[in-house]
Amino acid sequence: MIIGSVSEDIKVEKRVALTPEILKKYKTLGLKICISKGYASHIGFSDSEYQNEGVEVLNNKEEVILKSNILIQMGIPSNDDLKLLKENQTLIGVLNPYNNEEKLKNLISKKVNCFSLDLLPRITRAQSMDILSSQANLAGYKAVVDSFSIFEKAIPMMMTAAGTISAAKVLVVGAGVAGLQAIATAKRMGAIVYATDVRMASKEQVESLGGKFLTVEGADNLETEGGYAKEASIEFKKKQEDLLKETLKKIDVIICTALIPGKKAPVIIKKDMIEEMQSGSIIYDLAASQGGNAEFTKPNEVVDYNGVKIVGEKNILNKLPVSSSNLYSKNVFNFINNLYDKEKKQIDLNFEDEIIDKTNVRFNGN
Amino acid sequence: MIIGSVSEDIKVEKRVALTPEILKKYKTLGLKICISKGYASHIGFSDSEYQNEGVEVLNNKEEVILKSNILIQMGIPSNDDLKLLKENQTLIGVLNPYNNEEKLKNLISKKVNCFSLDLLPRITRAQSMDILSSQANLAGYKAVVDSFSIFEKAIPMMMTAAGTISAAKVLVVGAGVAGLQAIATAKRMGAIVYATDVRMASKEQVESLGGKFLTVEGADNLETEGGYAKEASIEFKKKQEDLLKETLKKIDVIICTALIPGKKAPVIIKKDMIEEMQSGSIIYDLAASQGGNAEFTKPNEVVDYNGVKIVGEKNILNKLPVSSSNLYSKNVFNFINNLYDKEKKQIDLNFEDEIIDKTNVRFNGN
Amino acid sequence: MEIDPFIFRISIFILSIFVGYYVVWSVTPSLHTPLMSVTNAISSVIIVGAIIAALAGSDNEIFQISSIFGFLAIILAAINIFGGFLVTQRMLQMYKKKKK
Amino acid sequence: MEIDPFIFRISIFILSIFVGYYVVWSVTPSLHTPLMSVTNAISSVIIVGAIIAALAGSDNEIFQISSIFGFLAIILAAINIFGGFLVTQRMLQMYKKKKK
Amino acid sequence: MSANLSATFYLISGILFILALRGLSSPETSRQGNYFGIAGMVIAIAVTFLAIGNFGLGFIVVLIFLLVGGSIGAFIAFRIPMTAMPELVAGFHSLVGLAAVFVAIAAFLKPEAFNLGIVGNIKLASLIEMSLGAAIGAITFSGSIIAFLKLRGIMSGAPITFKGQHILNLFLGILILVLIFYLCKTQMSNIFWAIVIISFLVGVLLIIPIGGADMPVVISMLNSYSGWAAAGIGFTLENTALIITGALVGSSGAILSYIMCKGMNRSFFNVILGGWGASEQNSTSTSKEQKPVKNGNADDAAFLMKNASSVIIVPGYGMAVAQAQHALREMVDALKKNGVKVSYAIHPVAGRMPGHMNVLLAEANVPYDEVFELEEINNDFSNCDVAYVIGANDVTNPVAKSDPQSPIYGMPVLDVEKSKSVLFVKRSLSPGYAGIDNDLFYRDNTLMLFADAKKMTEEIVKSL
Amino acid sequence: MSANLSATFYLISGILFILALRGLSSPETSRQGNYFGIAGMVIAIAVTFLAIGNFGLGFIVVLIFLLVGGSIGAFIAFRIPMTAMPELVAGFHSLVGLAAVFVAIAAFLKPEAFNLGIVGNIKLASLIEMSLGAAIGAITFSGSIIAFLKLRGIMSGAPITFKGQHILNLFLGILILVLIFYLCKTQMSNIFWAIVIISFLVGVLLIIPIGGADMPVVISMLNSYSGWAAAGIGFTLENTALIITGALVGSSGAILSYIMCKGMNRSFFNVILGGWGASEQNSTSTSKEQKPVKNGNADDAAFLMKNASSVIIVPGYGMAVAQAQHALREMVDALKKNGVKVSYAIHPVAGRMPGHMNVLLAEANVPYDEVFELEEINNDFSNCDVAYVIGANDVTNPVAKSDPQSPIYGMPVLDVEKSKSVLFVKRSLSPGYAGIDNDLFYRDNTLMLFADAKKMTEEIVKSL
Ligand SMILES: NC(=O)c1ccc[n+]([C@@H]2O[C@H](COP(=O)([O-])OP(=O)(O)OC[C@H]3O[C@@H](n4cnc5c(N)ncnc54)[C@H](OP(=O)(O)O)[C@@H]3O)[C@@H](O)[C@H]2O)c1
Ligand SMILES: NC(=O)c1ccc[n+]([C@@H]2O[C@H](COP(=O)([O-])OP(=O)(O)OC[C@H]3O[C@@H](n4cnc5c(N)ncnc54)[C@H](OP(=O)(O)O)[C@@H]3O)[C@@H](O)[C@H]2O)c1
Ligand SMILES: NC(=O)c1ccc[n+]([C@@H]2O[C@H](COP(=O)([O-])OP(=O)(O)OC[C@H]3O[C@@H](n4cnc5c(N)ncnc54)[C@H](O)[C@@H]3O)[C@@H](O)[C@H]2O)c1
Ligand SMILES: NC(=O)c1ccc[n+]([C@@H]2O[C@H](COP(=O)([O-])OP(=O)(O)OC[C@H]3O[C@@H](n4cnc5c(N)ncnc54)[C@H](O)[C@@H]3O)[C@@H](O)[C@H]2O)c1
Repeated sequence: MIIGSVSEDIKVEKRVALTPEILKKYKTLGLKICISKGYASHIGFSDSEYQNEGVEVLNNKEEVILKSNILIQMGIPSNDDLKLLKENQTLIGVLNPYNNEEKLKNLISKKVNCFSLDLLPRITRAQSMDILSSQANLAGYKAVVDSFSIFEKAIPMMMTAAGTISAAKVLVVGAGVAGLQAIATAKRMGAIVYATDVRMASKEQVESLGGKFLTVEGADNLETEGGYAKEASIEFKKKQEDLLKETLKKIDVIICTALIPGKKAPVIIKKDMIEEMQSGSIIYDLAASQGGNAEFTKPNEVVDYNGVKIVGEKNILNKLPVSSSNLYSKNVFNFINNLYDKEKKQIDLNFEDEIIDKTNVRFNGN
Repeated sequence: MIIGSVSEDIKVEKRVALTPEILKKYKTLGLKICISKGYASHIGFSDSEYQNEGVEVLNNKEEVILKSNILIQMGIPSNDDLKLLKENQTLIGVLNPYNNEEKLKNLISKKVNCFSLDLLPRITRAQSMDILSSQANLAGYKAVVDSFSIFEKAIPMMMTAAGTISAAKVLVVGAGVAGLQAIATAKRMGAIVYATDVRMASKEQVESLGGKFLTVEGADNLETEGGYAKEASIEFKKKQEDLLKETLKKIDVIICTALIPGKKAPVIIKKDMIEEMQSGSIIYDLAASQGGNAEFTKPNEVVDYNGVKIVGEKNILNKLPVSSSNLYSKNVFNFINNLYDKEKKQIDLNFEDEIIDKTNVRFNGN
Repeated sequence: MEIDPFIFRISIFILSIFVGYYVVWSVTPSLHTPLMSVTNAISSVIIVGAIIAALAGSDNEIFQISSIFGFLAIILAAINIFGGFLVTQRMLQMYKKKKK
Repeated sequence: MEIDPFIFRISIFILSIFVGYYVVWSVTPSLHTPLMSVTNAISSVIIVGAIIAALAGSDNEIFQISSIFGFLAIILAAINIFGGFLVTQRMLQMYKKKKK
Repeated sequence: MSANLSATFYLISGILFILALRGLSSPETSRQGNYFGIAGMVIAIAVTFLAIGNFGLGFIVVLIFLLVGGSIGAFIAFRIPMTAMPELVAGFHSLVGLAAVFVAIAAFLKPEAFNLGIVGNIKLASLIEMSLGAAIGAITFSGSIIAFLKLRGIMSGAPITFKGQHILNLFLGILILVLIFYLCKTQMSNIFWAIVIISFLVGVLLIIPIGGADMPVVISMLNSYSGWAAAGIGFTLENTALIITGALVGSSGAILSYIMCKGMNRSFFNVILGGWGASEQNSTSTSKEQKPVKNGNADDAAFLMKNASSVIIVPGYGMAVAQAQHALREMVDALKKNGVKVSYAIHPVAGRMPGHMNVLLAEANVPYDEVFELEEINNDFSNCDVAYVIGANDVTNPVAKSDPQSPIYGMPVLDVEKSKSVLFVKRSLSPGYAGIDNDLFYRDNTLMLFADAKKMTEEIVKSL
Repeated sequence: MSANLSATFYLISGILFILALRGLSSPETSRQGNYFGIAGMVIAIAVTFLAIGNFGLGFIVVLIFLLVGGSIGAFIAFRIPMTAMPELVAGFHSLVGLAAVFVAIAAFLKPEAFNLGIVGNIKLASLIEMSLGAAIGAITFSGSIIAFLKLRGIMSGAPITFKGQHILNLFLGILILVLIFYLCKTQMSNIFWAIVIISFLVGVLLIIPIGGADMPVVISMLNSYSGWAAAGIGFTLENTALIITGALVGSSGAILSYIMCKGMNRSFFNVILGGWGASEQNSTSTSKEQKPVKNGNADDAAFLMKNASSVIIVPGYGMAVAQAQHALREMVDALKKNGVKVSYAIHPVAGRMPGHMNVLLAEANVPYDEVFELEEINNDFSNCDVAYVIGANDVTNPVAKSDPQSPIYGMPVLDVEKSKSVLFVKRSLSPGYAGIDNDLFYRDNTLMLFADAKKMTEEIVKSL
């Protein structure tokens, strides 16, 4: 069996699905690999690095797509590329079925097996393939590093002969995977970190990282069975607003990570709150692509509102492409490892397996 | 007595010599203050913030210069502004006498008292006015935050379900004030930090921050009595090179801070060393304005050499203007506090005082 | 002015109680089990009484009823003495720091 | 089978040594000074001997030379007893935790 | 041998016993302590022979008995598995108790031999002493037997309680005292026998209501009893060695059981008066604590780790919750000072976010080269002496390897169970994130340290 | 009063003394311990009166003497300043020693009164005992006098040594033994007097070579001597209370001096044999240690801070070098648990880079609101009980406020000297960055804790 991967459109996506680190592991599975020329050179991995590990570097994307049994990508390929796919080929990536329904229906009708890793169930066994975790984790880290680099003051407390710089106060909205890593990173830098979330379990988690949890009093636990958040009640939202408004007066940097799966991101940082903030503060909105947690967030833009900078980052991991690609390739490998039947040397569409079943893209139950 | 300060050329200098924080202290000395319009609005301090503390905001720079007895600035004012200064006025700032000899001689001949704070002796009593320390400290911090934000990998070690990200390795060249803060900051973020310096005392200091000191064997202690570095011998340089070349293979980020007062910065990271470095690595050169510690450093440019990014930052504190202005104004205040005679309500040119004597700009002994 | 030896014995008794009290407080908890086993072994000094009982009277009386109790007591105590000390020894062997 | 009382006394002596040994090991260092002063006070039980010496013989003998030594010893020991215990008391007062 | 000389030697033997106990106070001197004990015993026995001065037939018979008993003892000592230590000690206690009873009986039957008067007219003090000795000996005997049976598993470890138990015990105790009084008055041998028999009964009654978990305390208490019995006999025989040793063993045993109660956080009186408190506890805790766990304290943990040659630390979410990273680092430092090799094993999903453990360990300045990921270190567990699992749970759960039904099946886990001993620091037996029970808690080589992770680690540092 | 009864009471009084010492083992029970001691003493005296049974003139005279002595003692006890404690104890010792000598003399002069035979034919054992008692008592007396004089400053604290000192001491010691032997043989009173006089001399010779710093050890040793003397007399008088107490005091004093030596890192034998080691040390260390510093250990520090109501921590470069921040945080946590208010005072230039201390404290997770800059906290020192200065030096140096010549003149410094006690943790008396001596080390309210900052802090945590 041959695994293939072609260059992404590096204007929107710098990450790749195959990094040199993982190649050895594919070899042990007995899989061949081919990639298109200049596949990852934009992030410092030269073709020769791949060739050294036995990867075939083909001249253009078409060759790769035609040759491979499994095509692994980061995002969904362009329409041109998709046209080349045919029966029994398998496509694995973050296909985002809700936004790409048309394209995918097309593929499915061609009997191409499509697996979208964003559909992965959050079960223990799937942790090693969990791209949401691996990528959100890095996003949380990077959001902090980036916002601190934009911020015009120093973060940690410094008592010096020329006076004291007091520690910056950071608020993390949403303490999921990204939020927790953001808390940890900000804490490391010496910031005073606050966090808020709708799930009760996150309080202990925030505190386990040295953050302070802003508890909305009388709040229900808005956690689904899968560990995700439910949409909050109006009453809850009101209480959360009041609490935040008070807190925000002293906050220097806000990192937004609150998401509700399958819905628009909740708008948590409202206009009136932003007006209370000090000039020079930063709102770094990781939820930008889902609409943002702050009122003025615009994806991939920096909005200046009364001196408060609102940074809407759509794909922050483009700023950390090496680490994120490494983790993503590992996730994909683990997924293929589960999918591939070493005896029969082919993929095994065992829909009894929750992981395979849930990630397989089907519409209306087909 | 009236203290004045006019806007700097914000294209090259974003810092200011007077921030709202310090105004109260001037008041207690009984000094009046005037500034020019829009003085610090570019860093978020509105004129009204100053006015609230009793500062007179004048419409243009001329008025300020004419009105004030002491003019405090960050850098040396423009020629136009300097022309307005006349006998018995005092100018305080970082005047950089070696580069601005012409201008200053002119002023001195007009009997303008010029004090350049970069000439401050490094004695204990002067610590609170020591702008080199206060600014270098922030520079060291910012260099790390900035380079980490540019770096395409994550810094801290993370063992995750999708594999391990190993900790980044950072080398700090020169463990003076900036270097030590860089070590501390990088260490905080979870990097493995190495440092090198020519002064023996710095070994203990580096270790006191959790860094690893690269000891050049058989090195003499190249420390002057003032605590600065002397230029190294050829033999020493050779040994240092060999040691660094070996180390650099695994280093991800280099922060350069090595300086020798009054001389060009030593070139420590040579071409052949850079060639050994991994693609994607960063060299962040704080010594850029003095020529740089790395071979390809260009001030205010990012040079890409074989995938290694060499960032030459000339005035990094423009990226951290608020904190650095706050500390600078405090330094200036402490200096004036020492200079000003509260009884006589005028400045007291007591040249017995080492601080006043050494900072006063005179050429050829006048 | 002769003092009844009983008073002396009581003194000795009480002082020994103090000694016992203090000795044990200073024992590290991990040695509690060996300590128990060694005190157990020591408490078989009762064998002294057993021997006296067994040998009371002349040789031809040795199988009198009282002597027989003595002999039985000797066996019991002897089991204890040997068993107790040896088992302690074995336990302490375990506590020996491994050579590295 | 009478045992010389001396043997008993030796036993008592030795056991007391053990008790003294252990008692002190468990004292916190900060109490060492009060400990010294209290043992000093205690060691003036020698007054018992002094009293016996002073009152040896009948009333009209009390100013005999040996009795005089007894009386002197009484004074010395008494100074010690009162002084020792009181000073200890004062010291311990200092160690009382302040009320907050 | 003169009475004075033998008294002196008995004193020496008593002192040797003190030194024996003193030696046990630290592992370094402990073996020496044991030798002191042996020396004391040899002297006591030898002096007894010399004092009697009869080296005829009787002496030889005694020697034979001694050797027979000794061989049996030695045989048991060598054969017994180390794990059966507690029941062995209990068994041995019963022997001492019975021996005390026998000696008392012998003295009662033939007081002349001991200089106590003659049958029917035994000295009052001696009579009191010997009946007390016999009674305590008998209680020790039957009590130890019950303890032995419970520990051996022959009898159920569950406390056996019935109404009026305490009143019955009290009544029997008073009865014994009354009988002793009458014995002194009438010198009737039947009363003596009655005392012995009732005492046997009391021993049984005292121990049956005490649960298996409290047995170590009970054994130590019985130890104490056997000491008092010996002291009683010592007074009868006017033997200093017996008095000293008896008092020593008596008080040390009592203190030891007190210390052990404190260590286990149990009330001394509840344990000793067995069943006082038990009735209330039973109802709530029986169903949950079906499977027995081994419960340790900081000292045990410190001891185990100090004497290990390699220790692997397995941190989990509980370490983060307790913010125990700094204390943990301290503990590791202390261990390293003791020459122990220590490494950290980080499971990829330990904690609640990727890299959770790394952040915390870095904060505590743990050098990166001591931190290993699962794949690097998993094989090392089989060569390691102690795995110190601090607030981790799911990531060690072997069910992930064995039970396809389990929600965590297929997750790689750290093979902590392969190390010689596993220490689990957590607050209770409750499960972790995945909500499933962890079989390791109940394993033989596991010691549970129930406490907040930070507190426990700090205490271990103190004990190191 | 019958001999048995009084013996019993003496026993009780001995036991009360044991309990007295036991009480001193912890601050909570210490006062209770003192009461036990008083009770024991009262019983011993009362029993003696009752045993003699003579309540005539003699009794009254004795009472008067008792009261006179008692008043003097009480007067001294109330008047003496607390700082003079060591010399007071030394003075008191001398009294006990002298009392022992007097009792021995009385017994020698009038043995009938004590049942020891008659003059010229005193029982052998008693004679040995009383001459030993007298000799030890005499040594205690003259030794204590010397110690008292040295401590009081009347005599120089410097060790007085001369060649052959040890040989002379040895010779005198043997001489005493030989004289005792002849005394037993001849019962000549002159020999007895000679023994007493030579012993006085020995006492002086033993103590003069010991330096002032070692005096606490010496006092405790003399304490021990006085105990042995009492025990000797106890044997003479066949008095259990004296024997028990003497042995108790004797052994506890000896152990105490051993413990104190260990605590001060001095060799026990060097101190006791005074001057053995001194000769070598002297040459090197005299010039430097001109000014005396108070030297403490972890236990002292722990005790002081535990009982403080507020503590201010002053970290400096030494904390960074030792990487003591984590241990420090632990210490503060422990203190806070004890209800002590703790804050950190950060000097603007503490360490070697701006914000040096902040980085490290943040690493150790010290909450920001416990960290204060100089201006915020400098006034709080005067209200604080203990300033814990850990590896800081220049930033506390008051010379910056007073001496315009000093290189650090004009730098604001932390006014640590205003707090009730100052603890300085550093490795030696060497100066800091500025290279100047710090006057605070020699202040009365300063206790120096010479050690690596991390080690010391860890030890304090252990003692808390
Ligand atoms: N790493 C990730 O990205 C991630 C994200 C989400 C979920 N997870 C899941 O989280 C789990 C991680 O495993 P784990 O072993 O680290 O944690 P765990 O299985 O959740 O176990 C943590 C244990 O720590 C104990 N604990 C809690 N607080 C404590 C305290 N203060 N002192 C002492 N013990 C304390 C708890 O027991 P007591 O209550 O008895 O004390 C609990 O059993 C895995 O199931 C993983 O799938 C991981
Ligand atoms: N903050 C800055 O930006 C900066 C920059 C340059 C210079 N300085 C200067 O540095 C000084 C700072 O004052 P400071 O009080 O923090 O430091 P300091 O005056 O230099 O004193 C540090 C003390 O720590 C002790 N020490 C060193 N290692 C130790 C260890 N492992 N354990 C215990 N003690 C240890 C040393 O005494 P022992 O050797 O006896 O142990 C030393 O006296 C000032 O003079 C300041 O002017 C500051
Ligand atoms: N079992 C596993 O293997 C596994 C793996 C990874 C993550 N998880 C769990 O999945 C859960 C979700 O993690 P995620 O990062 O993917 O979540 P997410 O990205 O969907 O959401 C981010 C966070 O935003 C919060 N949020 C939503 N609405 C909010 C509001 N109105 N106000 C404040 N906060 C709001 C959510 O509660 C969540 O914590 C977490 O509990 C995580 O621990 C489990
Ligand atoms: N006494 C005070 O009040 C005071 C205040 C601040 C700083 N200082 C001291 O002043 C000294 C200098 O500090 P600075 O930051 O201003 O120095 P700097 O900016 O002049 O130089 C930075 C560092 O580069 C090092 N360096 C020079 N040549 C080098 C080479 N070839 N290789 C490697 N390293 C080289 C220097 O040793 C110095 O540590 C330090 O010792 C500092 O502690 C003292």
